[in-house]
Amino acid sequence: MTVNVIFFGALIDAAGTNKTEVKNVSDCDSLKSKILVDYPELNNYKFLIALHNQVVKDNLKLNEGDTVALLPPFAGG
Amino acid sequence: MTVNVIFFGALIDAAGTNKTEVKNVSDCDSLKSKILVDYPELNNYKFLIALHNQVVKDNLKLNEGDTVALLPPFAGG
Amino acid sequence: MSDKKKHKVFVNGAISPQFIADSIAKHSTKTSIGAHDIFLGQVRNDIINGKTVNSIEYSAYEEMAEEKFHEIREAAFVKYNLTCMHIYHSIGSVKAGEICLFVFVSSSHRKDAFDACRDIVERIKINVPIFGKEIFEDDSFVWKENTE
Amino acid sequence: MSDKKKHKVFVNGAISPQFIADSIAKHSTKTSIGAHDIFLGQVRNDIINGKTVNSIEYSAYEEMAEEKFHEIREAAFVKYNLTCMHIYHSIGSVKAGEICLFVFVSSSHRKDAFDACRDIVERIKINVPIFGKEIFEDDSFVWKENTE
Repeated sequence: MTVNVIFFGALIDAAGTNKTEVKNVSDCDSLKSKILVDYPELNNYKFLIALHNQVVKDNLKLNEGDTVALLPPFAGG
Repeated sequence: MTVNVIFFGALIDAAGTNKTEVKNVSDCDSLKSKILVDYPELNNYKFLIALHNQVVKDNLKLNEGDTVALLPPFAGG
Repeated sequence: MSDKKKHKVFVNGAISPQFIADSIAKHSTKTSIGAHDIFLGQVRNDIINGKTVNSIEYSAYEEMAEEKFHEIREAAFVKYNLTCMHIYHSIGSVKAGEICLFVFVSSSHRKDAFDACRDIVERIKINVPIFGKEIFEDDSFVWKENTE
Repeated sequence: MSDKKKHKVFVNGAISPQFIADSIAKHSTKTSIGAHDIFLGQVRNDIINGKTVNSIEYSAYEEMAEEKFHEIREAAFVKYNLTCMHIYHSIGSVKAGEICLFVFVSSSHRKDAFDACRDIVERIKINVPIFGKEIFEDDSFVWKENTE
């Protein structure tokens, strides 16, 4: 199973890319752990995870083709 | 002693003039009584009295040449 | 009395959107500003006893009104952390749909602008001797009274 | 999804005073409006570690941001008695002194406009995934974070 991951703002600088694919993760917590291994610099950043345009608080299950966004602190306004 | 009285808004319509002079009144209460005798239509209107650009709440003494304003309800904004 | 006293509040007739745009544009050089709150009062075509308001004819005890505006202004600068503030109010005829009040408050952070703008508008409604004749389509009228 | 969804929030670069004037002018035909509250966010030339901010480069997760703006908009129409509401936010570069956020709320009476405008601005700050790179005179930068 493949999940798309997209980065924004400071996280693009930290990850060195604005997107990646992650395989063999079934939920948000395991995705997050894998991302932090693949992009260790992200350990120094605050971020939220969003799925289907909503911030994820619980450990939601992920499905094939889902896009997960990693969002640094907001600065709108 | 003469005091100037000025009317505004609806009170001009009610009094039929925008100003008058009142003689022989020494304080705001006696001025008000005299005005209501001279312009009985004003008994049907709500108004405040202002002296030196401030609304008068107490029965202030009046001096020669003072101008007292009769102010109907405000509608600014 | 401070220079601020000289700021003229009353404008003849409606306040135009262009006047508002020009006021906003003038603030681009004040780069410590982070937040503007602008309140605009617009004349409503209220229906009163079956008749529709076409316009409001504003009059004022101008000398006292200018002093009250000045007091409101000074009190706001004491109470809130503001960069600048402008108040304009129409005198004379303003048609329904046109703007009769323009309160423009600027500060570094939004809280001051929001708090001050609202406070100023409330004080104007309560304390400034401005009178309004609501004129109907058939030229009859009633005298407006602030209640909201 | 309602037609309101189609309202485009993001504008490229700064929001001009003329754009704001044109928005205000369009409301003169809505004669049940008595009060407008307009919030403008302006880019400050903050000094951070001795360096002065020249501009902010805004980016966003646009798809999610548009959905969040839509949610904020719908919630405000449910909660307050509003005639209309418009939200515009810059994307891309906005210089210090220029306007990056324009929230425009109109209602019959001032209470709804004031309450709604402030509520909307707070929700935008908290809920909309917009990111800002504060760029200094020497082209170095820091990432901005809403705190106020």
